[in-house]
Amino acid sequence: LTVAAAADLNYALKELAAQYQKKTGTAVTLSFGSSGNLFSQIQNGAPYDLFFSADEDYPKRLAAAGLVEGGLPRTYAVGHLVLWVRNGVSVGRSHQVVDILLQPSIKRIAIANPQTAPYGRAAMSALEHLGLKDKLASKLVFGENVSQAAQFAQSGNAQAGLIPLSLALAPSMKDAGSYWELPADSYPELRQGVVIISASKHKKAAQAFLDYVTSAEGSAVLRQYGFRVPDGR
Amino acid sequence: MGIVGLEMNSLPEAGRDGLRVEVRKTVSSGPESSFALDVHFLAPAGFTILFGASGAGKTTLLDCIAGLQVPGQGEIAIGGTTLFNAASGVNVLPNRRAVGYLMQSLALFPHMTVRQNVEYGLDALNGDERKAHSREIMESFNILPLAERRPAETSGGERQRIALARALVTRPRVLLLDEPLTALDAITKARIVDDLRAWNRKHQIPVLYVTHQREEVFALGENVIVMDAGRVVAQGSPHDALGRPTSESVAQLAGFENIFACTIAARHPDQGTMTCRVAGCELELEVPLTRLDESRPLRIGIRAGDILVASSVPQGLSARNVLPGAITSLQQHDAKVIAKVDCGAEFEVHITPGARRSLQLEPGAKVWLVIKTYSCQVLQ
Amino acid sequence: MGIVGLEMNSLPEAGRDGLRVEVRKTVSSGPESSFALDVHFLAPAGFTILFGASGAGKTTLLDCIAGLQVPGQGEIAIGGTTLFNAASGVNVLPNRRAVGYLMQSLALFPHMTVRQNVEYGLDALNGDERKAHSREIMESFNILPLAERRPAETSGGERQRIALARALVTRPRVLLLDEPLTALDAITKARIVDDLRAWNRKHQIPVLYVTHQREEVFALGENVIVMDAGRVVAQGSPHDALGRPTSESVAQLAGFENIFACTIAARHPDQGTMTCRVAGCELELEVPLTRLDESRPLRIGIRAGDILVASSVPQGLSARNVLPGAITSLQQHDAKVIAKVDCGAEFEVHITPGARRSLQLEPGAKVWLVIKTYSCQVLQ
Amino acid sequence: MILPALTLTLRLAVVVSALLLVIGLPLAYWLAFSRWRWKFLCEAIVSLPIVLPPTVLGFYVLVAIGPLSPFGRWYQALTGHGLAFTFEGLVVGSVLYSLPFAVQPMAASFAALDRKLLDASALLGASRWRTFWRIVLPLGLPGVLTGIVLSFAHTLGEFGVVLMIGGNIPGATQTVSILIYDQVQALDYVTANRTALLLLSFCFVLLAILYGLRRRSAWGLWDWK
Amino acid sequence: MILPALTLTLRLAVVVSALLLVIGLPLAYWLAFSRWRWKFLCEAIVSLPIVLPPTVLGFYVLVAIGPLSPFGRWYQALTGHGLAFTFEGLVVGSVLYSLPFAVQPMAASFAALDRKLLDASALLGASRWRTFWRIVLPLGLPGVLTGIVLSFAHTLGEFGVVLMIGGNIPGATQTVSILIYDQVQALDYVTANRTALLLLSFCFVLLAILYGLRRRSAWGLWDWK
Ligand SMILES: Nc1ncnc2c1ncn2[C@@H]1O[C@H](COP(=O)(O)OP(=O)(O)OP(=O)(O)O)[C@@H](O)[C@H]1O
Ligand SMILES: Nc1ncnc2c1ncn2[C@@H]1O[C@H](COP(=O)(O)OP(=O)(O)OP(=O)(O)O)[C@@H](O)[C@H]1O
Ligand SMILES: [Mg+2]
Ligand SMILES: [Mg+2]
Repeated sequence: LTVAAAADLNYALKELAAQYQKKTGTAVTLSFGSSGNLFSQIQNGAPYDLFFSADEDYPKRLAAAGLVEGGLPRTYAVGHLVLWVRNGVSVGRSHQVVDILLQPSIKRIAIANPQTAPYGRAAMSALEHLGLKDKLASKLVFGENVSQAAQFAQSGNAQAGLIPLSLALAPSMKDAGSYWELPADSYPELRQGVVIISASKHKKAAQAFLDYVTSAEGSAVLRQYGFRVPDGR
Repeated sequence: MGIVGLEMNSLPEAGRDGLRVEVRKTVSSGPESSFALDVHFLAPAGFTILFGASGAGKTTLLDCIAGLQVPGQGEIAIGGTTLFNAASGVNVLPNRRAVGYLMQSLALFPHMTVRQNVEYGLDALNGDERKAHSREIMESFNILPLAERRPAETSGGERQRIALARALVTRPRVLLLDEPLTALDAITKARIVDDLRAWNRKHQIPVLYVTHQREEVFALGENVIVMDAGRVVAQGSPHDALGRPTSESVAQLAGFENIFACTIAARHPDQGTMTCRVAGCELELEVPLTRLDESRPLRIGIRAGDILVASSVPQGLSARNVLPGAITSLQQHDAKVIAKVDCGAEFEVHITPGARRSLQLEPGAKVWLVIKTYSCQVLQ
Repeated sequence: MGIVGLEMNSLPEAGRDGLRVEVRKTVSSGPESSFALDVHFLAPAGFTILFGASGAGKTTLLDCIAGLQVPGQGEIAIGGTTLFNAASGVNVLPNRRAVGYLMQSLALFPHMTVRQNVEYGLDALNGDERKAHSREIMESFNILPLAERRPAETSGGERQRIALARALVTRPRVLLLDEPLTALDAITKARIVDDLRAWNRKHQIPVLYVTHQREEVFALGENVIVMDAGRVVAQGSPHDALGRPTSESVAQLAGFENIFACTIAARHPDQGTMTCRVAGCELELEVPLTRLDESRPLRIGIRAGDILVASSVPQGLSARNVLPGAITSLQQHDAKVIAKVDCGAEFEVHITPGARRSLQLEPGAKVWLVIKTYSCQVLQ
Repeated sequence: MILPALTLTLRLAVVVSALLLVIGLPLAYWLAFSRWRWKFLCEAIVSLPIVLPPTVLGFYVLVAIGPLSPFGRWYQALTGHGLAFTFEGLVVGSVLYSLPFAVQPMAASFAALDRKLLDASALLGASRWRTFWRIVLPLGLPGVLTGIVLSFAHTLGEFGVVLMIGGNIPGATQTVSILIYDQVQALDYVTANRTALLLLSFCFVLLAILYGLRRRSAWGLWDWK
Repeated sequence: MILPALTLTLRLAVVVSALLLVIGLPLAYWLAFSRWRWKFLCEAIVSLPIVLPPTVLGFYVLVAIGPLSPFGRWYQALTGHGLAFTFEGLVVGSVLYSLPFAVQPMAASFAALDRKLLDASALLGASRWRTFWRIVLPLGLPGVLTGIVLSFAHTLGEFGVVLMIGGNIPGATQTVSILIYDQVQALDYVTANRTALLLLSFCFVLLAILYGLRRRSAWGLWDWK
């Protein structure tokens, strides 16, 4: 079973795959990449069975192109956006996200590229919602994806980063700084969709793994790695 | 001793026909400097010496025959095989011409050993035969001890012998040798000249041999082509081409130490001679009769070695020219004394040290120069 | 005409002292082939000819003097300046040695024009002076018409003259010329030899001049060093070094056409001669007396040109050696007749065509060879 | 995880270098010796692959060999499977992308050869083919070696093209460079450092042996200078 | 959007090529002519930057120039701002990554020169410096040109290092290659194709002019062969 997954699922899916294999004996091969690349590859016949995207857009487009099994993508998780600041950078006393972002010690803020990455778009709309877009525009640097944005912050070259909670919980990030969740109403919900590829030869197995991920057991793991599980289920 | 290794019965028999060359070509580098080659000759099997001043076009000619440069016009053929024909567009590739060429720049392969260089042209043979042949020729040219060295580890003369061995060991239909022996001492040179003659007797192919040295011309030459400024100015046996030169450039190349501008003063058809006056002085010379126009200036060439010196007026001699003069300088070079004698015009005369001693010649001494009529060459 | 362009007052005066060389060096390529150089000499200002067979080590020696190869031991100095000393570790870089070196391989810069090549060593001068100097020397060497060409567009002899001009135009303290005139015709060579002599008179620096050709030795040499197998085997004036050779290799180089292995039969101290028996036949020769041990074999060298031929028994001559024999062959080379005469041992004799005619010499004719005692050289 | 990636990477680099040798040598020879007047346009074209960002080049290659293109369909019909996401696909992409690094140094060193030596070879009866093997190649070896080292190392390190065409499938198309990239992306620096160090030391040893051998002229091809 | 990216890219490529010329020539000279016994280790090291994936190399450079490293702190203290996300930072990363492409062809062509010519130059009194400028450089020009073309083109196309160090700031650190990459990522193929075509044609014209000039030997440096 070959699973294509967005980079922010790295830790969560690895754990899920391990548990699943222990439980059922089915080996799951994980192939991580940016959702955009994975999308292009699936369009051009990549041999994936499942595609865990970081948004709902790419799966929808695949569905529109008739490349997926069943009509619409399933939402398996919802992402959180957090403000991550490196240890040692002065954040002031207020601990309000807006105040921290306006601290003079914060000269660079890393976000993912809003043109291509869902978390980048979310970060931009959050900044706009908080009324900081114009003030901070000149401080923004853009990573190719959320990982790179996290690296900018983690290496100290950017003092702050707007990154997914899932990355802020990664071991190397957890120890190096602290994070503050952004208000959930400041950006559109980051629903992450999953589809089964119609060209797959293992559709049953794919469905089984998908069911496992969305089961209560799977959801617990996802929650543990910083995702919310969508409402209504 | 010869080069026995060259009888390769396994290779096809080399052609026994002559080389026919008719080449017109202009090389130029920029509008103001260009050189035109325009030659036409036939070289039979055997040595043909290409003799000519530096820059006369000898290398350019050989390059054309080898196919490294393409003539503008003309034809080149060995026996019945056309190598090049401008009119019909034939231009055989160099590697199919079966031409052995020792280039002036040698062009040894720097990354191969001497043996590998020599054996390069022998890949049609099997390993043992190749070894045997290359060994024999290297022995003959005294380069066997260097066999496992690279060209950079040999001396200039050794390199020349390696290149010569490399060119000879294949079985060419024509051999082109561009100044092959310049970097060799007299003994080595004499031995290799002997080898070349033996080789030539055996193979009977046309060999074009470029040299600047008179000795090599006479040692090897059956046939000489004298070139000047891109043209053939004389051709024939060494004696004909160099001994009776009819143009001044050949005369200089052939070593006429005395050349005088003259005008014809009188003709004596009955005696087969004419009297010429040397320009700029009162001197008159009796020279062989020619058909030249009276009014045209001509040049007379006399070899320094053909002039006799006498310390008193010579009596009862058949020679017509007896010129009184005074010795201006004497220089001994090797076993030869070079005397300059002023008889109105200055003559260079070569005599032996013995003659100098017995005649007690000293600068300032009064002498008579005796010049046979037939020692005076009329140059056009 | 000479090379007037070379008096550059703007450059420091070149040293007028001699070159002292003491070099030991071994070059090898692999265990079984190596060459050892071991020379020691002093070259005063003026021409010193390096004469020696191909592979004698001449180029290696010049490379050491120029600093391109590093000797194992020894010292090299010009006047008071040490260029190299193995003991004290001095090793001046080539570009600080002020050595002009015409390499055997020429090493012209292929990407520069002839003018740029010649001017390369003149960057201390300003543009106009540089132009003037290079122009003058190029004119003198007859390469001015080629000034704007690249070396690949010139002939072999032209390239040699370009390299010579390039080496001469700087103001070196020592000049090293490795076979500079090999690719030139006789006339061009004579003119350049004249120029070199004029240049030398003006500059008075040591010039080491490598050549294989006897004529050049006698034309230029004040001092000759004869090398063989990496060692100096003779040194002195051309006449001393080549005319009275004391080793067989020099004798061969110097052109002793007749060399015989002999044993001493009798000594005549009163007459200053001794009688030697030629090995393998009954022939006896009177030669100058030496201190050599009776029992040791020795070699006698006789120049072919020093032997007289008589067609009847010569009478009343001072010469002690009169050997009857028969002509086995006659060959005319140029103005020289080479006769082989069998007198028990075979002698090579050179005579003039005139002598041949007047004596009516033909193969088979009975003749007497007349050899002066002092024409016989005893070689160790 | 690292072992299959390493073997895959090595296999890829070796195959790509070998192919580049096969394609690059004749191309370089042609570029060096042809007298065609429009040759300079070809020289320019040969350099173009590296002008594009690797992922973009990879994307175009992906489209060109994917099932949407005629070539992709033809290949699929022929072999029963697509070229993308297979080892062969990686090879195609890498060869294309590393071509300039291989061809250009080779062509430069061929063009610098002394033509007289080629003439001499021809005059001794050697065909172009023989002249190439015995003269051009050995004497141009420094450039050929440079081209091979550059393209080998570049294939080891490049991941943009490979990621796009191969799709990061462990064991099938995941090379070491993608693995390191993945690990860095996952912010797993400890593992990434270890893998990077491994790759670097491996290459260093390989190159040091190569250059060391060349220096010791164990090939006998190097010491004529 | 494309115009500032294009000018930035060109500026970067020109600056990087120029710097590589300055750094690469002496390094190549040393690699070609030094007789140091451990030289071969340096030769191996010079090739190493391209063995790492560009983003990973970029990440290490990012860490090295960031405030956590002594160098980063020193630079910050000196200039008042960090090296990351600036043009200078891009230059540092690109120079490092393109170094092998510049140095290796240069070194190969220097090493192939006829030593006799260098000797002749020294004997005419020329210093090493003068010999380098008048003999080594003109005769090694094919290799130098190859090195410069490769590193120039590679700097145009490379985006991994640049993206990592530069942070994709439009007008400041967003190069054309990042722009194309972004457009492909955004699935905006029409724009991406247009931009890629623009970059390709631009480079093609540039290279064609360069090679055409060389062929016509307008420099007078090429036609001695
Ligand atoms: N590209 C060129 N442009 C102009 N002239 C040239 C070119 N190449 C050669 N020449 C001239 O052609 C003439 C003939 O050259 P070639 O090499 O055939 O002479 P050569 O007889 O072999 O002389 P040498 O005895 O010096 O070797 C020379 O004067 C040379 O300068
Ligand atoms: N690397 C080497 N290994 C072994 N022998 C060498 C090496 N280099 C040169 N030799 C030998 O050293 C000897 C002297 O060479 P050198 O070039 O000094 O001779 P030369 O006197 O200049 O001869 P020529 O007149 O032929 O130029 C030659 O016999 C040559 O073969
Ligand atoms: Mg010539
Ligand atoms: Mg020599």
